[in-house]
Amino acid sequence: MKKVYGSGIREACTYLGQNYLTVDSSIVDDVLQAYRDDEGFDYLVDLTAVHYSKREGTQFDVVYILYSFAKNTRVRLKTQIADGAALPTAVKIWPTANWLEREVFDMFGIRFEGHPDMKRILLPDDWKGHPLRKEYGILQQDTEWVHINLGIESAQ
Amino acid sequence: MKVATLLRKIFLIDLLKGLRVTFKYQHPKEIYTEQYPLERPVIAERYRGLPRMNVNPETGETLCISCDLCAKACPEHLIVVESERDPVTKRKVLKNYTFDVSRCMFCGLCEEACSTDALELSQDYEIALYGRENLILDLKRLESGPDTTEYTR
Amino acid sequence: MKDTMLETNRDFYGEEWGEHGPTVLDASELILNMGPQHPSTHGVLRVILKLDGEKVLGTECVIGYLHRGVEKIGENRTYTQFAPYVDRMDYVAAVSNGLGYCQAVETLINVEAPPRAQYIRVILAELQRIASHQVWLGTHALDIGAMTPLFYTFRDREEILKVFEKYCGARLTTHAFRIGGCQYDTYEGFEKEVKKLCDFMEPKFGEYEELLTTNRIWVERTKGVGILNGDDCKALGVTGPVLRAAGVKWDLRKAQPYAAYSKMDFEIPTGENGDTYDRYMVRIKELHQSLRIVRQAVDTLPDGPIMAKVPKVLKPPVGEIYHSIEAPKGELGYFIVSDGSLQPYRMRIRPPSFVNLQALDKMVRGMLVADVVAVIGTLDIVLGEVDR
Amino acid sequence: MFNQLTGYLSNTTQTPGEAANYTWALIYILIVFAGVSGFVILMNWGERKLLAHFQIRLGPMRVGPHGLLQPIADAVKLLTKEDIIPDGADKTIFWMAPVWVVLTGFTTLIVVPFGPTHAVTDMNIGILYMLGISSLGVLGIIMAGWASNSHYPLLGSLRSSAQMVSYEVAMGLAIVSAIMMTSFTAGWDGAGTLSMVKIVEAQKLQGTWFIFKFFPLGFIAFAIFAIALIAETNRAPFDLPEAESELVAGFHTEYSGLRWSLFMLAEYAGMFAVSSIAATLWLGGWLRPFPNWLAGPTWDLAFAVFPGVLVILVGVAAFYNAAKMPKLAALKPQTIGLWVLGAIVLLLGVFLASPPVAHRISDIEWFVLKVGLFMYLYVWYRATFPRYRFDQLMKVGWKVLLPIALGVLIVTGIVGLTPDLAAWAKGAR
Repeated sequence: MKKVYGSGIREACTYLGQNYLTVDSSIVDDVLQAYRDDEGFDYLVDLTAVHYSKREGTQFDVVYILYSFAKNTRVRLKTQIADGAALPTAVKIWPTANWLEREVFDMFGIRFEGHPDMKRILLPDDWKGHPLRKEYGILQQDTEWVHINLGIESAQ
Repeated sequence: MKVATLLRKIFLIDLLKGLRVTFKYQHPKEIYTEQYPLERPVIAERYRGLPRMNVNPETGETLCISCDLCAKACPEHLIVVESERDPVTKRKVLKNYTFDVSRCMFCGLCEEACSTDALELSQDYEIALYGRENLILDLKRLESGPDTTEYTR
Repeated sequence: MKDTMLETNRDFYGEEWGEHGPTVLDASELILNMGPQHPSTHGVLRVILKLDGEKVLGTECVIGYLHRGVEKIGENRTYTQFAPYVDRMDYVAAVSNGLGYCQAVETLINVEAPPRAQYIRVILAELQRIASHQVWLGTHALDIGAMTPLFYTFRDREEILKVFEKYCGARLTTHAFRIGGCQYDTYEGFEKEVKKLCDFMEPKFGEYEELLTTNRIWVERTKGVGILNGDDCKALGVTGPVLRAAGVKWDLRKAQPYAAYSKMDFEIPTGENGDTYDRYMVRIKELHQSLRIVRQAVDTLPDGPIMAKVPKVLKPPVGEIYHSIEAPKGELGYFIVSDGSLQPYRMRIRPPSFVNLQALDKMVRGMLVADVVAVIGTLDIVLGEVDR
Repeated sequence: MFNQLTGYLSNTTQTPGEAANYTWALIYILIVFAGVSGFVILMNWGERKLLAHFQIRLGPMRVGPHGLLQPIADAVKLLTKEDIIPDGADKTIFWMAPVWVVLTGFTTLIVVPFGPTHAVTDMNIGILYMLGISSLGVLGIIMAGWASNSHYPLLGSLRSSAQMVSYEVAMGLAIVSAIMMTSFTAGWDGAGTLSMVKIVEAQKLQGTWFIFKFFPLGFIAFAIFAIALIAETNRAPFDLPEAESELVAGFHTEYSGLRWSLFMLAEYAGMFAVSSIAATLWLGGWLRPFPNWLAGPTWDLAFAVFPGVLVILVGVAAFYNAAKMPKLAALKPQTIGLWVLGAIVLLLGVFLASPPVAHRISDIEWFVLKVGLFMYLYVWYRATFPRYRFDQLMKVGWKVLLPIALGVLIVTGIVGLTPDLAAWAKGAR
């Protein structure tokens, strides 16, 4: 199940019956490609991120959830990157990643290199801030944007 | 088989079948519409509607013991329980209780949290009012129930 | 906002689309803004169509008009408190959302709901699937121009909603399940009523079919429209009836059974061509299969408690889990990261509609405007779930 | 003048136009205009009510008894609505389009034969005139679509024009086969006619409605026309130009208030006009059913009174419903309204059924009944069928209807000429 990829693989374990694998951000592309081609994980279930604001250096966990129709198993692939760093895109491996990566960019501000259309998806294009980061409060909003575009003081 | 399909196609059987269904439903007894203010729907017993504070039917005192569990359970934090400690009995006494129905999503978590059956989501569903501020209910309105609405055209 | 839209989509719109809209009427290409206020984009979806006459050259979806930040809310509510919010994502299938969420949290805290609760969950979730498919059928038919099925399906769905109301007190945003089981036990006469409901439903499905299945207009409008084959589906992550219509026999209820589905006997209907007609047929067959499951579950409904032992204050251990269920629209997944506190550290929801909507562009390229409407309908999207 | 006014009352052979009786022609124009407008109002209510019943709904119920005053309420609403002309619209054409559509819609009606003498005029090219004018209506639609300077109306109007052009061919061929049938009338020496009145007379003389002539040829031609007329009036399942779920509202997306209501008026007037062509050509126009089977003056009287009796029945139904109304204070005005309505309808029915009146105008009543049948079909189709796609619509028009119409035309000609041919062959031998 777990493949040896040199020192890139940090951790591979099972929690509550669910397998996951932590890899270095530099080899994420190769591992994903290998998973699809060699292991038959032909379905990218989800692509998301988690923000660990208290962690030094690599603040973000980007999570890929893969599924194989043939084996009926799911695997989670995690990689850690720093704020402002970019990851290679997975669009060329699974087209699904297109909107999912856009959503991650929208919500966390993580860029994906080589993505065909890297822009916000759920929020307005010129919105400031990335709401799912931990420092972004739940009542916080881009007041300036709301004021200009909606003509009201607050959307709440 | 082939001929049958062809014949069916020529004689528009597929279309006539659909026409029959709609024709059948023309009968006035099939009408499903409820003439709302005249006919009122039957509300299920468990329906979660406008909140109500129950009082002890004998003494008229509130059943609320100001435990604050409902306020803690509420996902929208819209319940405010104001209480003070009675200097004599050392028990919490309810001073005021506000329930902001304008933000309520009627999930029923407060009702479940209540340990004395004081707070209850009643079966009143006609809760539209003029103005949001009228939807913030205080203890008095929660106990007296909603103002009954009469429909006269 | 409009201007910035144009700015970022300069290459999509072409240069002649200036600041004030199309001053030059280009004879070769037409940009058509479908939505966000449009009768058949099922809410507030905005599709920008690039047309040649009526032929679609390309599309771009603009979503987010209904974004409410459900994931952020999830990080700021306790596990119990978040449950009613998930009902509001896919609001035509609230029970399924709640089921998925409760299952996910139960996996996280390693608790299993008692059998009776599992069965009740299955019954309600399948009734909800029927209701959701009925809403889909009605609106889809309306998109294609048949008005009447909408009213028939909504009438029949009403009976299901009545059962929901009696069971849990709400019709649409039910909040039917709690973590660890169900809050409510069945009411008196529940089994009888559900069985009666099944008997009532069966002939109604026949009526929908009489109105549509063989109708030549319906067949012409749907056959060969919006084809998506199995490989495309997998690559685009499309799940649910859309995937099954492409011939892939995959259903999470069978592949990774949850609740009491492992004890149920049912089939997975599949299509062959992956066109709109097949998707219609798959969903119609699913209606029958759902009835079958409901009947079985009601017949074998076990006695016992409905709530497992779950602490009043829910504090899951540190860890993360992904759990998904087969919602009426496809795979609905919850990825929950717990840091050991009262609230989830990260609450990711994998909505089927969001991922399925991505396939729109591939499905409508080269088709006509009328097909765009049919394809949006056949994808069965709910904008509450797309935008969350 | 006075002579003109009274003289015509006893005239039972000519339409006012033919008799050059301008006063009565004017009166007829007004009657037709008012009558069709009233019909549109009634139809507006009727369609909503019928459609609602097909769809297990109630339809309008609140304004007046059973929502009968709803069209009037709607009309008031539409008239008082703000009249919006889009910013980039071509104002002149935008203004002209609805007027044009209404004009063409109503102009066609002057040759419609409500009875042997009840038409504004009878042209010898009546049917041609009707087709010609009604196809001019598409110009108004294109004008509306173009002038709105918006994409949806533009697409809608283009669809409309293509649709009208292609369905007119099949429609025309079906009409030709009916006209051909008129030429087989004994004593007309093989000369057919294009006059609307004469076409009905031909059916009277031949003793059969053309729908039953050379069965099933007449029926097929009628069916083709029945399909084409739905397409011609842009009604479901051929309502592509206004395809609500695709093009929002098609060519009248940008219209509001009065202008929009003009489009609706024109649509219903167009429906009336096209249905009246169908009724004239195949259903025997003003002729009563079963002229041969149930002949004789008694039956004549019975059939003349019949429409009036129908109206009386409607009145009775109104009374019955009024008696059945729930006794609620809120419903009192409605109940009273229903009683009054029942009384009015009953009186109208008695008036229509009284033999002198019935004899004079029963043909009008029969004609309107036949057109009403088409209206019912319109609504029934709309309630049942999905909408065709644009290319499929074209396919049906050109690849299905047109060949069949051509075939029917040829076969009709051959069948019709067979007796002559046989006679000729005999003579030649």
